[in-house]
Amino acid sequence: ANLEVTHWWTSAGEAAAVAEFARVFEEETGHTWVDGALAGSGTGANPVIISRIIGGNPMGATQMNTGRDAEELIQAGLMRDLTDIADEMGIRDFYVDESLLEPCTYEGRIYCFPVNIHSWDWLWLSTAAYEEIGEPVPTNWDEYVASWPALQDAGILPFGLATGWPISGVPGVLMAGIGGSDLVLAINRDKDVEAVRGEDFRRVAEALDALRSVVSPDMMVPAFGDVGNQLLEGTAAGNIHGDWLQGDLQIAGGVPGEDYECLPGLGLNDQLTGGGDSFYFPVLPDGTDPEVIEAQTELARLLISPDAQLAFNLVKGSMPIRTDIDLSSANACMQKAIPLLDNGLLPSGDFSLSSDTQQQLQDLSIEFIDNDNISVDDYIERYASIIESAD
Amino acid sequence: MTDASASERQESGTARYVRQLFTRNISAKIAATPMIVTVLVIFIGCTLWTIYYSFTNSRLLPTGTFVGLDQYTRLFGTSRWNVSVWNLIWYGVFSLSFTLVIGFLLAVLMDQKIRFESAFRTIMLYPFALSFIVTGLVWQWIMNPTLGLQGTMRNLGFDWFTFDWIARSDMVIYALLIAGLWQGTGFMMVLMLAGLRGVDEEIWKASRVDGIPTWRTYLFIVLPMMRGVLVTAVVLAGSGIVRLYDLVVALTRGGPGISSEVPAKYVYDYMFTAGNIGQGLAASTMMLLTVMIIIIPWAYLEFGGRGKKS
Amino acid sequence: MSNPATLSTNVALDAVKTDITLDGPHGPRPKPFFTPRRIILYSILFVACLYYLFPLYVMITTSFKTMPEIRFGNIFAPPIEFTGEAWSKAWSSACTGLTCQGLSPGFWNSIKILIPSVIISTAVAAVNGYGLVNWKFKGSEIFFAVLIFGSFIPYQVMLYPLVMLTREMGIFGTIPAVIMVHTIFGMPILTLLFRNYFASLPPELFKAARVDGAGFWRIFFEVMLPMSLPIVVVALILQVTGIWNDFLFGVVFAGTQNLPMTVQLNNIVNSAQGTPEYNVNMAATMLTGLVPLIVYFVSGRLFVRGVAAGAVKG
Amino acid sequence: MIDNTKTSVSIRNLSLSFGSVQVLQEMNLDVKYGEFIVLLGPSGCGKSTLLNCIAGLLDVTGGQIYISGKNVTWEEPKDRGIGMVFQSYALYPQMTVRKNLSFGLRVAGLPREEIDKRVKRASEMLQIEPLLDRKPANLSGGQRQRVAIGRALVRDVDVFLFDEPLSNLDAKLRADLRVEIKRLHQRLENTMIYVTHDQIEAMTLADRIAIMRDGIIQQLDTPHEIYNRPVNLFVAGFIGSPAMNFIKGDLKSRTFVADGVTLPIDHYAFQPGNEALNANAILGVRPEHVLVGEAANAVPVNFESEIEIVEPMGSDTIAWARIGTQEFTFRADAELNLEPGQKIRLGFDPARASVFDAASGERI
Amino acid sequence: MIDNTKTSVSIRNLSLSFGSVQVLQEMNLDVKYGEFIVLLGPSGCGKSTLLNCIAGLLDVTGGQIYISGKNVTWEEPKDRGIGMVFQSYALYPQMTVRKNLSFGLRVAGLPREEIDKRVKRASEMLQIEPLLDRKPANLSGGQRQRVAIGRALVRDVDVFLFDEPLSNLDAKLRADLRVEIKRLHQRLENTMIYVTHDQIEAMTLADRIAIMRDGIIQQLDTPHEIYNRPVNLFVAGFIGSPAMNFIKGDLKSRTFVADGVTLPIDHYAFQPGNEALNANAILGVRPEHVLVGEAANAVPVNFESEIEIVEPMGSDTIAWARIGTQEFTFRADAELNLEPGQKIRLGFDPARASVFDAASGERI
Ligand SMILES: Nc1ncnc2c1ncn2[C@@H]1O[C@H](COP(=O)(O)OP(=O)(O)OP(=O)(O)O)[C@@H](O)[C@H]1O
Ligand SMILES: Nc1ncnc2c1ncn2[C@@H]1O[C@H](COP(=O)(O)OP(=O)(O)OP(=O)(O)O)[C@@H](O)[C@H]1O
Ligand SMILES: [Mg+2]
Ligand SMILES: [Mg+2]
Repeated sequence: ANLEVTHWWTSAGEAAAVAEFARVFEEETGHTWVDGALAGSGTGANPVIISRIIGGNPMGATQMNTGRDAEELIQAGLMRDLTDIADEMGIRDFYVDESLLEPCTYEGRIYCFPVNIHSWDWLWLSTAAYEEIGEPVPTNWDEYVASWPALQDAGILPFGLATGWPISGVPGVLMAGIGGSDLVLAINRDKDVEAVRGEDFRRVAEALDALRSVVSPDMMVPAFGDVGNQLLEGTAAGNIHGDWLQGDLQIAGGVPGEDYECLPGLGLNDQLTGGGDSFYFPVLPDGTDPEVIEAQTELARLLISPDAQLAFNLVKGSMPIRTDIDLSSANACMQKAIPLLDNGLLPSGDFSLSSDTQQQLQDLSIEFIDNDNISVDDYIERYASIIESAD
Repeated sequence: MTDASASERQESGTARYVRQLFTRNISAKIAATPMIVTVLVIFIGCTLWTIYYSFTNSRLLPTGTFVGLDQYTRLFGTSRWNVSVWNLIWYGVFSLSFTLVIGFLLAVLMDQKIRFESAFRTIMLYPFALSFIVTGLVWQWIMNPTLGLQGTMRNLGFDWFTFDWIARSDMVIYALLIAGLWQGTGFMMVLMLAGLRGVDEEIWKASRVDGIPTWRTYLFIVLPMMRGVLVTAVVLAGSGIVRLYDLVVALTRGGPGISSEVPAKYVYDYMFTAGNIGQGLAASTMMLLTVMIIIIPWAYLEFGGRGKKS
Repeated sequence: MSNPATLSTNVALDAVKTDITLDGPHGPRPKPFFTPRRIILYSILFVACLYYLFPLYVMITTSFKTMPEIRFGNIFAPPIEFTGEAWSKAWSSACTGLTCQGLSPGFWNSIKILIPSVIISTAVAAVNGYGLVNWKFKGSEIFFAVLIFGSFIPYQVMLYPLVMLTREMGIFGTIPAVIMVHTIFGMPILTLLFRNYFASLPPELFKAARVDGAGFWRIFFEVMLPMSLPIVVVALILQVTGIWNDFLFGVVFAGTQNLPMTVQLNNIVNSAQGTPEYNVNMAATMLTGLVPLIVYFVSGRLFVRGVAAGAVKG
Repeated sequence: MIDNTKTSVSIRNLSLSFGSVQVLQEMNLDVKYGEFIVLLGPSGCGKSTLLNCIAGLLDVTGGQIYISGKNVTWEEPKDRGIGMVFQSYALYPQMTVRKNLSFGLRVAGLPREEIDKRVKRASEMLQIEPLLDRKPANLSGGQRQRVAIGRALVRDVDVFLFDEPLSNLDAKLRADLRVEIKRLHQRLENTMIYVTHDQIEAMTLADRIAIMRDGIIQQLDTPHEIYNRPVNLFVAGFIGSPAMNFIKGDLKSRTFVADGVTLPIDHYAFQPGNEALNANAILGVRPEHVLVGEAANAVPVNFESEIEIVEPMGSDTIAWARIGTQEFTFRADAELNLEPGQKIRLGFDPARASVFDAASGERI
Repeated sequence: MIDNTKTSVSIRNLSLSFGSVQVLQEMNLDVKYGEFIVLLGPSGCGKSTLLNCIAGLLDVTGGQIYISGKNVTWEEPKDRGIGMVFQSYALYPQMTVRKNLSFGLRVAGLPREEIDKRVKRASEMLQIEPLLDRKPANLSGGQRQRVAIGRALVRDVDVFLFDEPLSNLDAKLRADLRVEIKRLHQRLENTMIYVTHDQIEAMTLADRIAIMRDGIIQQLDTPHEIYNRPVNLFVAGFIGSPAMNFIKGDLKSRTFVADGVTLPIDHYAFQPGNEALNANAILGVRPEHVLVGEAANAVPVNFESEIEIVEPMGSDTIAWARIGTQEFTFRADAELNLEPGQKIRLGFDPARASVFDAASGERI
């Protein structure tokens, strides 16, 4: 049967990765993967996905932000309960971190499957840029910051940035890297306002303050894929972006360790913040062809099957959710991350904050980076008040 | 004619009247139902729905509980919303005055018995046929600091040439303005031209005989006579401004930072991305209020005034 | 007296000596065509035209360039290596996610949405306008006023309730839903247009038809409609361009099988796969804008007249 | 009950309001079979409104309308047995003349032959056969109006309603068509109700004229009576061009005193019972009833006056003089060659004059 | 050169074309100081065009225009010493009456006191002082037209141009304002050129009337001459209501034979040299010159006829009869009580008739 799958994985690397899912799905089950890619990331795709689900015209499966968003849909009985499939596959045995499943769990039942661990916590560095200024490639954030003046003298952008949402992940990365795991847990999980006002967070804010001095809107490129190109060309020296950037770097012909370097956790922290892209399976309306429901079930199983996991994550550049996969074929960057995973994952903002709060934090950070009139103190205060009212 | 039969007729007349009221012109009443349903269900019903849920804490689904004015308190405590409102005000003031002024000036120029009038008009009006998405994309390309006009001019050796408004928080609103004007002034010109052409020829003759210079005639005599067109123009432009969304999304996505955010985008983002319907609807209600403020004076002028005249 | 003019001359010249010199106009000469004033006039118009044409020019030239040319060349320059590759890619092979069919499926979807939506929304509005003018009922003007007010409500506000409504009606995600939404949102302006037009027709025509015994529909189809061709054309033009350019309703209500061309355009332009291909983007943009542009250019005068007629009287 | 044998159209207590504006007020009107009634009155007095009520194009607020003895108050226009002709012709522009004529018949579902027969008869009667296949746009104003009349004609109705049918035509055509309508009426012997602004039309066409004002019929009478014995100041001033002279003064035992000038009007035909009235009064004298020069001496009332303005109008001349301090217009033969400043003797026969009560405006 | 002492407006060989359409053709016209000229003619004959040329609102194609002896052919309108009054009033709607009157003066930079003085004078003259602070929308049609005249008045010009100033008004107001314009002219002694469609206006106002047709002046003469001695069929038919009777026949040695009826017209005032002409001719008799009954026997031409249609018009009655087979209209006193079918004696005085050549249409 035909199964429509919506997602917003439209960048080069993402698209290639999702193609792996499709390939495996079609090969192994004989069903057809009807691709419903929606550009514009969450902003463009979310309304369509949500309105289709509540409008009674759901797709067979969809990628969605894991977490609080879907909760109401689950409450409204619009999402398929996957607990049986999960139990049948013994999902808790091989999942890399129980915490990943938490957001998918509602009243003890499982409603979604995270299909990868994606993490924002990466600092990407351009080998070419550092060759140009004749300095070694930094091994952590502080060295990287120290290299900015030299880069600027050489006419190289210290930090490449795309317009729009890519900036939204940066504060979280700085928080995890500079502030450390405790700070992340205190703020995101415990909504501890005092932590925001504390010394650790101030350092994070100051780092962001430093960062905003080297990014300017007229240097921004339209898409994050372009930043990848800048890194490879050496016109930009570094970038904080999620692991999925690697997909684009590879497609553009970049070789990790040679053309670019990567520093998980900014080279400071030994834990990665893990979010996950999850798949949800909406409850299909009465009268749907049983075959489609069957296909839905099979896709759910397949997405977390070892084959599909490996194929997908290798292309996407993210970590699989299974511990029982041989990652020896993973590239150098991924290899760096594997040991960090043993330390467990830090819950990402997606997991612990509502999208409403995330939206507010994103609005704040974007405003802060763009507007030099907002002082670090202001930033901290406003951040605190958002956390204070967060639910 | 006896009294009894007369009153009998009278009665049957009344009875018939009542009956006719419902059965008469039945097709006309049926034909009006789409409009009536649209008005009642969509325009009135949905508006009330919007207002109602703006007082709840609804998240992804409109199921929340009543929280009074909380959403509004938060709305006006949010700097993105406030920036959006200010942007809209600035954009509105500039856009409205520029479209009107430019539209009028162009119309006046076009009114000078020029040759190739229809060619000029075609050129000025064609952007109006394009969507804001297309408009935004084209201007984004042109205003791209590295690849667009600025980059090109600099490559040609004009190093001083700067056209990076799209990347500057303080100027981005003008970038929006340029694209918006590109799309909309032609239409204003056509409106104004129609208004100019609607002015009685004899007024022109009278003013020439009176020796009034052309520009004064345009300004002091013809312009005030175009009140109807002007009001329409203001209302049309005004409603377009309040709704401003596509252009921003296509051209700047609200950036740099939040410097080109607009209320419609705030509504959209909070309703659909942030999953906070209550907040989105509170913002919508504020927009509705704004629209009311624009349109009620107009309706009064149009309909109230008309009533008085006849 | 064969020539009356001679007569009048003779009569007139009683009072005046006939020795007037008839040697061409006296007094100040008439102004030549190219006065400084007119030169300025044309210059301003010309500059204005440059502003309006520049984006079109950029779109067209960029779409025929190759990527290296775009990167290193100049935005004004015409394409050196003239290539239609971007166009064919935009049309048939640009990718969104896994599908690489370009805009072409969207084009046909748009047509599928466009034709019924335009016809139905125009028809409904025409009947509304006719009813409002000729078959007034108690409160009809109030309904109309609310309708006009409705045209100013931001669409986003209506989106959610409409989704729920169409769901209840069981048509969400199908073409009828888009038709309905376009009919609803086209109704205010089109009804206004038709109302004004029908109001400008002599009411006696309607009365004569009533006396002739024709009813609501008969008068509409046999008397009013044949006379309203100009305004119908205008309404069609407005709706064709409006519905074609629509993004929001198409993407939300039409269902995945029917996503319109604008959605595809957005997908192609925003799903940056590697380096953004500006030439493909521009070609896609042009392709998407082509239908309204053609409609606009072909209908030229009517478009202007209708836009003005609808608005000026409104 | 309504007397079927006599009244073709009968209107009983008809009222009509647009919102709060009462346009027709408790109107009563009976039109006999075959009668030609003209409604005359200033603009906005409700003439068209009345016609539309009769046609069923407006819903009345109160009262009843009977046509040929049948109560049609709530009947559809097509079922009332009326045909209507409008000022703007109201031809269907996209249909040929033939189709214009046959539209109503086709709507009624008449058989083809019957339709053809009727169209033929009407177009012969109106001499529009050569135009049958043209569209209205290609007709002259007069031809259009003829077609419009034809459209009422084919429907074989009892009552014809005309709303200023000729006022869009130029003077010459108007005169021609006026005669034609008169001929048509003589031939069809239909009831006709005809609205006009034009006094000449009213006077020449009507069997009876109804003079209306503010939705009330002031006088309903033959043209002769209306012209010669207007019931009140309004009717008197409305009919006649140039307008009747109104001289303010006092009526005292059958003499009329204006500005010290005493006019003996004992020949005047007082309304019964009014002969001995003393009152503030207004004396109305039609300019065309004034005798000039020698002739003036032959009538009971005459006086001398100085001519102020002279308007030659071809065959006649209109001149302004004064009676006491009040303006006095009269019509004289052009051959008299009146000049401004000239002193002249003027006179009139009180039997042809009208006297009105100054307070109520009613004829005394 | 132009004789300054006599002509106020002088038009020499004026031509005007719109594209290929020649609207005015080699026109010549001289207007004396203080003269009141009325331009009369069918719609589209070029009356407004001529007026606009004089005002300088249209650029002429050829010829010259002199005003007060100065060649103003290419002068700006404001420098020509003309004031113009339009049919649609053309008041500036958003300005008060006072501003309407003074706007042109203020633009011309006149001192305040002078402006006030002129506005005062004009508004007194036209009795619009109480209206000075109103806007045109709050004025009646007649008041508006008065203001429009005032706007020309304040400019202290030599020549007033009127383009159908009264045709938007109703009959009564039109008559009033006509008299007022006449008074104004008597008082100002300005030159006035006045376009109208209305014969009564033309006859009553004009010192001389110019009858135009297709951009050519057919006859320029006093109202009396135009009425009594039209130079051709067109003028004869255009002036007079009801229109002149045209009887086709043959002119043979001072008798006129129509359908076998022989009319002795030797009293007719032939144009010099035409006395002995034999030709196909048309005899024109004005309906109001026809004598009826007894009186007919007193004139040279009389005959008996049967009345076909009678149109009573209050004081007079218009009736249709025949002369031979040709229609013959006449006006009779209403007192005669004519009836259709009645046989009656009709007659006219050939001295008051007109005879035209059937081929050229010119007066014989
Ligand atoms: N549809 C309407 N709504 C409100 N008032 C109306 C309407 N139609 C007519 N009237 C008013 O009713 C009154 C009578 O109008 P009506 O048309 O009957 O006058 P009339 O005598 O025919 O005038 P005219 O001679 O100008 O045609 C007028 O005061 C007019 O303003
Ligand atoms: N601007 C113009 N362009 C082309 N033709 C014109 C123009 N103005 C007038 N005409 C033509 O010139 C002719 C004379 O027009 P004009 O307005 O002078 O007539 P008129 O005698 O004033 O008629 P009316 O009595 O209807 O006002 C008409 O045939 C008209 O169609
Ligand atoms: Mg009327
Ligand atoms: Mg004219």
